[in-house]
Amino acid sequence: MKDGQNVQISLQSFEGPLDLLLHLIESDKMNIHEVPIARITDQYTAYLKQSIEFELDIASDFLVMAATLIALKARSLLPKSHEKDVFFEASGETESNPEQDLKERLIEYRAFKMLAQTLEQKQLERAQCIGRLPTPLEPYRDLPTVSDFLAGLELHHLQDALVHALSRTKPILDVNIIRDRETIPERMGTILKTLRHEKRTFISLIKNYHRKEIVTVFLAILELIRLNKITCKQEVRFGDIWVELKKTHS
Amino acid sequence: MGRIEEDPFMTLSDHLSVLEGLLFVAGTEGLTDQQIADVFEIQEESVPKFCNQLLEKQKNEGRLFTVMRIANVWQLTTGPLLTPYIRKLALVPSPSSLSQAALETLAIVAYRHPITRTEIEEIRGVKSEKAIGTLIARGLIEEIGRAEGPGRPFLFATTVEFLDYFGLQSTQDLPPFIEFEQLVQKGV
Amino acid sequence: MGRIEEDPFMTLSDHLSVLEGLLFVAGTEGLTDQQIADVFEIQEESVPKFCNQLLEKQKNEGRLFTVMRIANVWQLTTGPLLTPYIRKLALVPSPSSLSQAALETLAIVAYRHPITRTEIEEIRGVKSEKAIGTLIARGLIEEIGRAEGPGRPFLFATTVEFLDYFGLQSTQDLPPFIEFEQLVQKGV
Repeated sequence: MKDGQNVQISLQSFEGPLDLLLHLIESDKMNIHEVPIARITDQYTAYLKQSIEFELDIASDFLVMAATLIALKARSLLPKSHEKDVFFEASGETESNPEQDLKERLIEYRAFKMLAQTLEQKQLERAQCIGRLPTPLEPYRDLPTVSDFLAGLELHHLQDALVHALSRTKPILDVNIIRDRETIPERMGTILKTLRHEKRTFISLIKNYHRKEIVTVFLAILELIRLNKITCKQEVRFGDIWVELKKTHS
Repeated sequence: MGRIEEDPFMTLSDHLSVLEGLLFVAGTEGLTDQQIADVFEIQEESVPKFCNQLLEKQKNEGRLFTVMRIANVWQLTTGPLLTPYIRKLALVPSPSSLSQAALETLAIVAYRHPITRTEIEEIRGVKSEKAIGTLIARGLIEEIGRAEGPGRPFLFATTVEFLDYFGLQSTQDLPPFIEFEQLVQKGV
Repeated sequence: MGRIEEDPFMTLSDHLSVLEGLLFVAGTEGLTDQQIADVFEIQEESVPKFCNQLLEKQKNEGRLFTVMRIANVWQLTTGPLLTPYIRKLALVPSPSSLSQAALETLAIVAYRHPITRTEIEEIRGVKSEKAIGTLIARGLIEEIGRAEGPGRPFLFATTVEFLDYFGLQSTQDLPPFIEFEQLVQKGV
């Protein structure tokens, strides 16, 4: 290597043994299917010998390939016996043809290399397509959206208010309220009807402060917010929550 | 086009101006078919036609940034005609491109996902840990689960950023693998 | 107008298209008189007239975002005619959750604000423009000023809405960074 005649060859310029094999095949202008295995094996091993200055971790993959090729070459040099290959077909896999397998791997790898080139081209084209940073939409939301509402502090305020309301209910045993339970959709209807006349506070929507009723009102309000029918406002922390119909957009 | 053309006060051209304005606002985030359909109250199926009408208008008026569908969203981007001027202004740093190893690995993941590291290495014939690491760091591939079997290795697939990075609409946008195999078979 | 009108291969309209394209790319950072003068090789004094010609063209073509001089730079901004549509767009839910890249960027901005795009990219080791765009569009981070130094890049910080989302009063309430580092070291 030090005689200065040879071009310094580095294995690092190849992506791997398959890449090197393809390079050898292509520089000989051969078709992968018609590659004489003996010749390519010689070229490959000669190449490896030239590039002595390789790092072991890079080289190991190349050496494994060299071993495979030498085995293939040995096989190709054996006279074609009637029993066919004792070496390679002893396992009973009569269909297996290691030379064919290698060629298929080369074709697959070559196809992926071409794809990588296509991607490289697309990468260059895409780099010329430049956009602009988005404009934040937040200032355009005059009414809080559902997700903002539920994700923000408002829900927490509602919960506080609920606790507040529950703490006011007296733990009485009310035998009179054994009637059919009001469903949430029913209550949603009642609330919407009430709000049609005027905006109301959360507390004023509750009639008898029974726990079950408060929970129903609370859930009905959450559902109406989700459906974008109403909005809630709270002027001060722990203050009254005003509930009103959402202005319909034209 | 549904509602849009029925509105007596706005012409199609007006609607196209609004569409362009909203795409301008959305910037690199872009707008989905559904977002456009919702704002204009039209069918989602009509959106591509609507956007293509905008593209026509933009071309006629000589605009150097036009509507484009990338990674399933419509967005406004510049084209190669403007590149020399952008370079002159040094407005955007030139992007660092991917290494050959990373591109090969990415091509394999794009066509064979979900795929494990070992399977990638079998195809490439070399260790690919570093390339995979680079691609994950750049958000172009991600772990999407684990394979069955010994060691339960990670399975990789490409991300939405991958589509955006290469300007693809979807993974369907890539040419079929068989085309490349045939090219190789023919000895090209 | 100096050089521009002398160029035999480009019409004034072509030049206006290039100017519009460059303003598009410059975004909210805008372009100074000097930058525009340099690219088109004209006198700085001619820049306002040049920009006004673009404004004319944009108005004639019904554009809803037009050139405007704001804080000593020229930039494209949307006008009041588009506002009702932007409001409508703001009500349409935006798709998909945050990508890993966007989450990472958000965490960096939350802990290291005010921070420039370059600094974010230094920490992440990859381009982060897309992620920053997503976070701006979702109202999770915002521009809060400009850094000193060349180019006077924008400084980003998290928004009040971000704090609301996590129920925090201020970024001081975030779990201290040191705790995270310990978790990482323990391999959690």
